[in-house]
Order: sequence, then C-alpha cells, then structure tokens
Amino acid sequence: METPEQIRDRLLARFPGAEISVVANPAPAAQHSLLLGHAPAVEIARFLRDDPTLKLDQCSNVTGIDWPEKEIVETTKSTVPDPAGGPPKVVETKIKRIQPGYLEVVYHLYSIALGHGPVILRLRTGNRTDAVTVPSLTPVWRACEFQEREVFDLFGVVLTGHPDLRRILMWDAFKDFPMRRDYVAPDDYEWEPTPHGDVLEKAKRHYPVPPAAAPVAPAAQEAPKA
Amino acid sequence: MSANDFSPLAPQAGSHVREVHDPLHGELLEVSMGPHHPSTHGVFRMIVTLDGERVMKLKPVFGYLHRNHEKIAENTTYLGSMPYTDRLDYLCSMTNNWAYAIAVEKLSGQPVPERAEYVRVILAEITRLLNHTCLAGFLMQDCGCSGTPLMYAFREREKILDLFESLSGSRMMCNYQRFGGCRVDPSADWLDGARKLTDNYGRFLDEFETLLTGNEIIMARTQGVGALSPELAINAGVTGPMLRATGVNYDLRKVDAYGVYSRFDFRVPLGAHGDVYDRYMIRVLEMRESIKILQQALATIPAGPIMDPKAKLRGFRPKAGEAYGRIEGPKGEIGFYLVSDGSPNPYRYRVRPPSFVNLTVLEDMCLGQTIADAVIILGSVDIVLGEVDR
Amino acid sequence: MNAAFLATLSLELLPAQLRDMVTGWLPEPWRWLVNSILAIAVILASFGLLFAYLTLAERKILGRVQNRPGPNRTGYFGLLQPFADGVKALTKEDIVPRGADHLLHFLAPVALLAFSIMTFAVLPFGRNLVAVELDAGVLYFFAAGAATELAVFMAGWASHNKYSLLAAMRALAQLISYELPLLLSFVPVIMIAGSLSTQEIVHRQSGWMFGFVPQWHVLTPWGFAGFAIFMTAALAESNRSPFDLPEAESELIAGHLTEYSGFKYALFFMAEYFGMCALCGMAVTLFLGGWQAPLPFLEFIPSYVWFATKMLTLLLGFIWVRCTFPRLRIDQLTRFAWKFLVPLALINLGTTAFWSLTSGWTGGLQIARWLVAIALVVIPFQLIGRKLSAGLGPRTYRYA
Amino acid sequence: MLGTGLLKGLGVTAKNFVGSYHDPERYTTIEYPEVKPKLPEAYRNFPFLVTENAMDPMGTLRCVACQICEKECPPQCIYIEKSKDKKPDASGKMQIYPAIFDIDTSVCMSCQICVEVCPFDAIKMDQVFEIATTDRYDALLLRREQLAKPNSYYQSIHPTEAAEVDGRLAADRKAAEEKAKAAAAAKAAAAKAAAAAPAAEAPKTPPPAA
Amino acid sequence: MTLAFLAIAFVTVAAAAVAMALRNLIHSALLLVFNWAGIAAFYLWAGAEFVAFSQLMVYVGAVSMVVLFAVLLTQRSPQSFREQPDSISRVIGALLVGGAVLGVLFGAVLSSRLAPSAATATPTISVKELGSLLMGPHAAALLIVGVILTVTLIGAVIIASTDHAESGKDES
Repeated sequence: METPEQIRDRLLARFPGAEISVVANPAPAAQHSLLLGHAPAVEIARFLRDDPTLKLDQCSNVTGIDWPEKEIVETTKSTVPDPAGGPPKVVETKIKRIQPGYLEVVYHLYSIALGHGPVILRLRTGNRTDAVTVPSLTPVWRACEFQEREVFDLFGVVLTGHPDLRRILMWDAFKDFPMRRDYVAPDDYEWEPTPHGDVLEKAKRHYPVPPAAAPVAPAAQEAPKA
Repeated sequence: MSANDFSPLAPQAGSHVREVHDPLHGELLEVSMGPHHPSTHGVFRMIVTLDGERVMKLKPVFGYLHRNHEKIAENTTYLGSMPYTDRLDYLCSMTNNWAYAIAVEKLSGQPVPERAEYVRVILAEITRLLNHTCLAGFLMQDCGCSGTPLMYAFREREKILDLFESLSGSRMMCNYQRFGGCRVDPSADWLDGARKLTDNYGRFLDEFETLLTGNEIIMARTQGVGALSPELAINAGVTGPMLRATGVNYDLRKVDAYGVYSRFDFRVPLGAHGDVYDRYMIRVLEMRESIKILQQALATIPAGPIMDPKAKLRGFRPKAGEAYGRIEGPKGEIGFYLVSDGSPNPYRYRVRPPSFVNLTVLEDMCLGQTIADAVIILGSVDIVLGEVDR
Repeated sequence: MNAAFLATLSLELLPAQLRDMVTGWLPEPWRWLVNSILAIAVILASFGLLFAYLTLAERKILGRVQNRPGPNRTGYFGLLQPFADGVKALTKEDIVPRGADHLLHFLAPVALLAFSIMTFAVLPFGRNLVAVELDAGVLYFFAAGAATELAVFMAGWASHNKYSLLAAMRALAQLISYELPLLLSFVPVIMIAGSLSTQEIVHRQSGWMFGFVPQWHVLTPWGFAGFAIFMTAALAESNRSPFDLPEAESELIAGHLTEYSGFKYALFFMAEYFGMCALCGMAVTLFLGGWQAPLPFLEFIPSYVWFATKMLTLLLGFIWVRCTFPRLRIDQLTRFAWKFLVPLALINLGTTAFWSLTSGWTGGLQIARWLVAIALVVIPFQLIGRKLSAGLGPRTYRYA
Repeated sequence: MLGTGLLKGLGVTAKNFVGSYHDPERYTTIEYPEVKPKLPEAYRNFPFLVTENAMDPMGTLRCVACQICEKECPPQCIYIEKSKDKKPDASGKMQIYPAIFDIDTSVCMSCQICVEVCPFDAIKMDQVFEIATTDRYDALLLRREQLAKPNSYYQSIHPTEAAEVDGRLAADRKAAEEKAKAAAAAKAAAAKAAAAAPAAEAPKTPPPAA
Repeated sequence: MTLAFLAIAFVTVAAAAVAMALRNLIHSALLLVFNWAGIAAFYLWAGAEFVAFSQLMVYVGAVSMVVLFAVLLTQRSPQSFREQPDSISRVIGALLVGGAVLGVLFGAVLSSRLAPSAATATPTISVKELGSLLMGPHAAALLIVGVILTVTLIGAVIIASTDHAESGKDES
C-alpha cells in the first residue's frame, strides 16, 4: 500500500496542473490524507478507483467537517541585540492572523480487491458563506450518494454533479445547517418546571409566570418502593 | 413528477395516495408506505410509484428518528458518548461500543490487554448471533409466517440478553466497553453460561433451518427476488452479509484482522445470486461460523487485567489529530471517524452506519418487482432506524 | 319416562327420538315446520359455539406452537375469550365511509354469512341426522358456496375505496381460480359413488376391507390425491394461511375488509369460519367416510361423534398449517392453481376412471391395479411439480 | 419431492407445540404480575445515594458534593448545590455535604457513568423498575431525601459489589487512621524534641487526638 | 300452492323490471342475480333439484361474475353515453329487429300445446340418467353452451382492454 506521498507524486505526474498536497495527521494512527483541488478531483478519483496497483473500489465513508474562522496567534521569538551593548534580549513578537474558515469533505477510500487500507481525500470549499461548492464524487462511487446528501443537509456544502441533491435527514422546509459550529438550536420550548440548571433558566426566560396549567404535584411525595 | 412536497410539514390533501399520470404507462399509483407501516421496521418511509403491482420508482425517505447524535457527541466528553453509541443500532450495542472504542484507541494510541481483546471478540460474536437470529425472524414475518419463526428467534434472543444483563447490567443498553479495555471482568460462571449458550445454539439453528430453509413457499417467495450484482454492490459501498451474498469476499475480520480474530480459524460464507434467499442463508451460515469462533475464544481466554491500568477514565484528552476506526458489525462495516483538537470533547465525531449506506441500492433492487417483494427486499437489507437516522 | 322408552334409548338414535318427542304432540301440518326450525336452531347453535371456541383454539394453539400460553386471562384458561371478543365487536363503533353505497355495504357481510350457513343444510352429521335430504346435495353445497364471490365483490365495491376494489379483485381472482380444483377434485367421488346425495356417498363408504380397513375414499390412490387437492383448494377458498392474501397486513392494503369495523367485521370473520367448517364437513363426507366408524368394534360410538371428531381434526389441521407456512404472492398463487392443481385434478379423473373400470380385477391383478393407480397419481405430481418449481431449490454455498 | 420442506416445517411446529407442555425450554413466558422476574445481581436501573446507616440518612450521607458526577453525566440530569457548613463523615473528617441533590429520572438513562467516576463510592445503581407515576414532572424528579438509601440496602441488592466496596473503604479508613496515628506520633516526637531542646520554649499544644 | 307460485313470479318479474329502471349499473346487475335466483326457485318449486342447483351455481355463481366484471371493465363515466340516437335509419333498424324477435317468441308460445291443466306427476329422474342423457344425445348442446360462455368472456376482456386504452386518453 503506497504512502500518501508516493500517491501524491504519481498523481502529480499523471495530472500535471493539479494542486495535490499531503495533510499530516499527528495522531498515532498516522492516517495522512491528500488535499485535492476542485478541478481535477473527479478525474483523480476515477484514476484512484481504476488504477491497477491501487484499485480503491470502495468509498467507505464521506464526512463533512466545519472549520470556522480561527484567530491564530503566532509568537516568534527573535533575539534583538540590545542597543546599549547589554546581553541580547529575546523578544516575542505576536502576529495575530485570522485563518479564513472553510467547509471540508473527507473521503475514506478502501480497496476490496487488494484489501489495503484507507486513502483519505480532502476537498475544501472556498469559504463558509458563498463559495460552498465542492465537486461530488457520486459519479465515481455510488456509495457517496446518500452520505454526500447528508453532508449537504447538515453542513450546507453544495456538491456539484450530484444526481439528486436534497436534504436527507432534516425535512425539506428546514432552513439552517445543524452540524455547523455556529448553529443556534431553535428555541422551541415546552413548559417543563424541572427546577435546576439551564433548563430552569430557559423556563424562566420563556414563562416568567409558570402557566396555570402546570400540573399540581401531589403534596405527599410517596418514596418510590424500596 | 411534481415537486417533492412530501415533507411532513407540507399539508397533505387526503391520504398519501396520488394518481400520477405517466404518458408511458398510463395510470400510475403513487403510494407512501410508512412512516407508520407494519412492515417497515420502524419509522422508515418508502414513496413507491406502482404500475398495478410492479414498482416503477421507489424513493426512501428517512430522518424521522434523527436526533443528531453527532452534535450531542461534540458537546460531551469521549466517555460521555459511549452510552449514546448503544442507541445507534439498538440491537447490537456491544459491537457499536467496540467500534467506538477501537476508533478512540487508534486516535490516542491506547493499548488494550489480552483478556479484554478476547472478551470483546466473544461479545461481538454473541451480538452477531443475536442480530442474525432477529433478522431471520423479521424477514419470515414479512414473508407472512404468522409469527412462529419470530417467536423462536426471540426465545433465543432472550437467552443472549440475559447474558448481557448479568455482565453489563442492562439487556440492550450495555455501555460496557471503555478506551483500553472493558468495564467489568466477566466472572467464571458467566463464561460457563456463555459456553452453554454456544453449545445449545447449534441445535436451535438446525431446528430453525428445518422449518425455513427447505420450505418451498419461502424459496418461491425469496429466490430470485431483489438480486444485486457484485459490481453495483462494491461501487455502492454495500458491506456486510449483503455484500458477501453477492459473492464478494470482503469480511473486515479477515481483511483488517483487528482485535485477536487472526488467532481463530473460521470461514467466510459467500453467496452466488445476491438475492433475498442468499442474504438469509449467508446470515445463517455466518451464525454457524460465529459459534465456532465463540467455542475457540471461550476455550482459550487468558487471565489478566480487563482494563489497561494506565487508561485514564476522566480527564481523557487525546492529542490533536484524527482517526477512522471500523469493525465488521453484524449489519456491515460500522466505522467511527474522530477528529480531536486536544480538548476533552471530540472536535468532529462521525458514525459510518452500515444500514444507511446499504439502503443506497434499495431502489435498484426493487425496480420491476411487485410491492410484496419490495417489502421483503427491505426486510433483507436489515436496517435499524436508530443507526440509519442517527 | 317409561321403561320401554328407556330400553329403546340408544345414543345413536337419541337426536331423532328427541326430535320426535318435541314434535310429537303437534298437529300434522305444523310438525314439518317445527321439525325444520328445530334443525336450523340446532345447527346454528352448535356451529355458532364451534365458531366461538375455534377462534380461541386457534389463538391457543398458535400460542403453544410459539412457546407462549395464548389467551388465559379471561376466565379459566381463557375460556371466556370468545365472548369477550364478541362483546368487543358489538361495542366497537361501526364506521361507514361517506361515499360508500350504504345498502351494499350492509348487505355484503349478511350475504356472505347467509351463503356460508346455507351450505350446512346438506351435510350429513349422523346416520339419520341430515337437515335436508336432497338428491343433488353436493351440487347444492357448491352452488351456495359459489355465491360467496358475489358477496366479496359487493364488499369491495361498496367500500368506495380504491384499495378495497383492488383487493376485492385480487380476492375474486383467488376464489375463482381455486373454485375449479375444488369442484374437479370432488367429481371422482361422484363417479365412484354414482350419486350426488351426501347420505348416499357416505353409505357407499361403509363396510370394511380385510375385516378392519374401512372402505373410505381417502384410502384409495385417486381418493388420497382428490383429498389433498380438495384440502388445498379449501384452504384457498376460505382465505386461510398460505393463501391469506386478502388480509395480508404486510401487503399494501388490508384487503376488501378495510372499510369494515365493529360487528360487520365480526360477521365477515364468522362467515370465514363457517365457510371453513362447511368445507371441512364436506371433505369428511366425500373422502373420510362421513359418520362411518373407522374400526368395526368402535361401532357403538354414535355416528355424529365420528363426524365431529373427523371435522375437528381437519380444522386443527387448518390451524396447524396457519402456524407454519408463509404467504404466497398473488401471481404464484394463481399460477399454483392453474398450472398445478387443475392439471392434477384432471389427471385424477383419469385415474378414477381406470379405478372404476378395473374394479372387477381380483388376486394378482388387484395389486397391479393398485400399483398402476398409484403411479398415475405420483408421476404427474412429480413432473408438474418439478416444472412448477423450476429454478428454485436448496443451494450450496462456497466459503472463502 | 415437492412438499417435503413443508412437511418438515409442520414437524417442527408440532414438536414445539408438544414440547411447550413438558419441556421448560419451550415455554418461556413468565406471567409477570404474579411471578416476579429473577434479576441478575449486576442489573442497574436508576442511581441512589448511599448512606452509612439507616437511622440518620441525611447525617451519614457519603456524598461530599464534589460535583464530578454532575460534570461527567452525559445527559446532565444531576443537580447539586453544596452546603455552606461542614459535617463529619464516617472517618471523622469534616466534609461538605450536598444541600440539594436532584436526579431527574425522566432524563437519566441509567448508564452508570456517575457510579464509575465517583471517587467516594457515594452513588450506586438501584434495581427498582416499577416507578410509574401519574405526574410527569415533580414525581420523576428524585430529591436527596428520596435518593438516600442505607448501605444495608446496597448490600442486599449488589452483594459482591458491596462487599468489595466496603472492604476497600474499611482498608482506606484503617490506612487513614494509621497515617493519622503515625502523624500524631511523629508530631508528638517532634514536640518532645522541641520541648527537650530549648527548655524555655513553651511546648506546642498537641494536635487534637484523631 | 298458487300463493307460492305467485310470490316467486312476482319477485322474478319485479327484479327484472327494477333492474331495467335503475341508473346504477352495479345495482341493476345485482338485481339481475335476484331474477336468476327467482328462476331457480321456479325449478325447485317444480321439483327439478338438479336443474335448480346448476342454475344457481352457473348463473348466480359464475355468470353474475362475468356480468359484474364486464360492467366494471367497461365502466365509462356517465356523461359519455350518447343520449340521442344517431340517425333515423338506426331507430328503424332497432324497431325491426325488436319486432322480429317478438314475433318469433309469440309464434313459439302459441304453437306449443300446453298440457292439460292438471300438473303431471314430476318425472322421478335420477341424476345418473340425467348425466347419461346430457352426455349422450344432448352432448353437442352442452359443448356449444360452454364455447359460447368462453367466447363472451374473452370478448368482454378484449372490448374492455381496447376501451381502456381509448378511454385512458380523454379523462385521467
């Protein structure tokens, strides 16, 4: 089973103009992945599926991940010679950088014919607001059909080239995308007088005066049978 | 076809039956089977377009049991999600736990002691027995037997659930496995109970097969129905007994050889036609193989710690990174994809549910069959809505 | 009760004596009327009770087969369950769909029940216990039975529901395609017995061969084949297990009974059971020697007891089949009737012709006669069976 | 021959029918209200708080309101408010106790993670499953008083587990006492040494006896 | 006895008349069944059981099904019936045919000499002789009737299938 670097080199040889890079995975499982550009994605996928040495014929898992804007503070230590001739001081300069957020679709590919392990592809969208399209790989593997619809339903990534892109888990009239990090759950709330924690705050916010219909708890609290 | 306004909120005039005029076939009947239908195994809905008896189009609609298990997992700790994995495929909680535990162990590089690996294999194979027995019962119930095979299947299931209850405390919601081992060390008489169960299970399977496998009516109803070609199965990501019924030799216990499966010798049955009868037979033959594995595992289970001493129960913070762990669940390949950013809560927690992906080919199998067959084909796919909708 | 009367009291003639005692002190013209009313009352009472306890027996046996007790909460061992069901059916609201044809909607269950009960008139329950002694009794039985299709059609049409009409059509297709094997399978009995009267057929089956083997039709090769076809067709006629398509819950629709609830639904249920009892009674009369005793020394037991035991065993057989077999699809069902039962029934006519023509053979020829008859039954069964189930069969699996 | 499969099927159902009369293996129904089910010892339903003895439940509550279980509980159904004052626990140390300890059993899924993470063995799993009530809210919210059950009850429902827990607690208490004694002895020795060396120094008052 | 005869006659004729009058085809088809049952009652009253039951079986059991299926399969929506006759020649043609049939019927009724009023003893003929008669001299008649029945059924199906396609266009 070739390492991601070897696969990247073979792909670059095969598709000269494509931007393909390896994304390292620090976890002990060391499952590194290949970041693909949008243009050649479908051809690369078809090549990975039909290549005799790889034969990645099963797309086992399609996942969406939401990476919102992140403020990255890079502290660089630089030694500045002290003008007054004293020992050189170490100065930490903090550069604040806003890393633009993006939505990512991850594909785990396996080979049933040769039985070897995951080759992971990553496709990233431009940003999280308007450029949210990613080429769909359903034409290459039908396994992605339902899972890509789920990514569209829960993350809002529009997969171009998908035969039937509709919501799959939420109902069609649902507007928001629940799995995004900045998703605010609807505040539909039914009276529930449990007197503790955030449930209590929610109750107070919704029902300043508890509705009269609240069932009157029987006075005698009979202890549950031991 | 008109715009798709089948969402539950859209107002539905009259019953869910609409005449659809298709120039090619004349009067088509569009019927919505489910979400509350006796034969759809839970809240699953099929919008079937019928030309008389024949199925022309079949659109599965699910999401009725969607509780966004993955969002909940992002707001609780790694350990906190373990009891929720029981609720995914609520028939096989042990294999769900194991899949999650393997994924987290891959993410954090947590070693697992010998005895725990053996116990995990034993519990996974017992869960496979339970799931395949239940499936055979439900499938025959769809074929029309008035409950007899289902009751026999449930009689055996009770014995297995008693074993789970005496080990983990709850029949179906076991919450038994931890990262780096298991929660409770099975006692000696529990292991004897498991040995007794596996020895008697062969007799039950023989009786079950004499009742069903040779039955001419079942052969007439299921052979040649809902055939699936191997190429389509592989391409559509179908896994588990449904894939092996089409003849593709792909069993993660042999391919990945995770846990200690490499120490046991067992065979993987393969079908030839990929129809409903093959899927039923593959599951019965797999049960016989599971009995062999169980007998070997129960015979050679080593002593030793059940939990890795260095495993941290609370304050578990895997380093940043991601991992995808998968096992051969009774319904197919169940996988967990975890992305961690060093905090006690997972950054992204994704479940790869086998029955959800296996449903991709439901329409391909049902086209051209009669509506009675569509019910059986759905039964043979073996879906559990907790896992499909998550 | 004077001694003479007690002396002549034998269980066998008890029913007849009771009837005479009741109609004895009536003037002549009324005696015939009271006699027939008495017969009707007795039949309705006994078969009504049998229906009630048949539903209970079915649920208990189904339970026991599935390793569970079955209904045992109402009364001891659930004996009051049928009456509880009856009260439930009576008190349930009877919903009639708005667009339904009220007259037909009401008439359908009544007609079905009427035709089913009419068939009991010609069943010979005992040596002299037959309600109406008709020369063409069997023909009357199947004439009344044939009208049930009309009632099923009325039910389907009157419910003003596309499903019910579709289901009624499927139920009719099933009833009509199984009417043929049902009728063809009793023709050999008429050929051998030479008469259409039910009592005559039962008398034909009296007497014993070799001292203890009864002369029943079922014990002859053509008789056994006819009996098997008759019972399969009877299963289909009364919508029972392998052929219970109309009420298949896992199918699309709940059959032509969708729009019925409350007592009308119970009437349909009752009509189905009466139909089942009538067909079992006719099977006993035609093939199992009616009220004949199976062994000479058992003659002292009254004839109506024998008829009852044989009918009950057949009914339990129906229930046993319901516990075990799955359902056939509509096209398999009709193909099974037209391509398997009808040809076998026609061939069976040939076998019976051979059997009756060679009745004169004796000694060695007798054995040849039996062998040829058995061959004439078994070989077509094998050939047509193999052609019917072409492509189906147990499979072997390879292991990787 | 066509039909042999069907006949064998009939044979199996007949065997089960007959078997259900004499073979306990083939008659599995327990008629629940009359016959109580035999629960395995490991069975768990809703948690309960362990108290040392039954006479004074609120006084001898083992729980020290450390709120670990509240944080670890996946569905967040435990609510604890610490008490302002302290009270001595079994080994005499002054500990905080929970003024309010509610478990909302309509939310709790009996996953026993609270039992696992509790360092003081203060919360264990109960075996009561007949807890139907008419009121959806307050009756299902078990307060501290309803949750508290004596250790003897704990020994009756989980004998082996209780024995092991008691053994461990007893061992800890013994170890704590030895440590306290050793610390007292060491302090006494140090005090003697301090008293012996500078005669003028006023000897320190010995620490309160454990 | 005449009371019974009059009752049966009244039921038979009334059923036929009402069947003619009703607009709902299904109701009239079912009333036709009552008519046939009435005729079977006549046979029974005359003591010919075999003929009565075969009439019941064939007509009430099978032919009523054929009629109902034919009605259902050719069920057209009411407004497409052509109310007014197309042309005068059709009306004259219809009248001529009607008159001819009427003439033949009356001719047959008048020419047949009715037996003297005393009802002759019903001939006790057993089923066996009836069978041999049917299979012997009257075999041809039996076969022709069978063929006619099958032809009508197949004809109904063909008409229905062609109508079905045709009617499929104008109203969905």
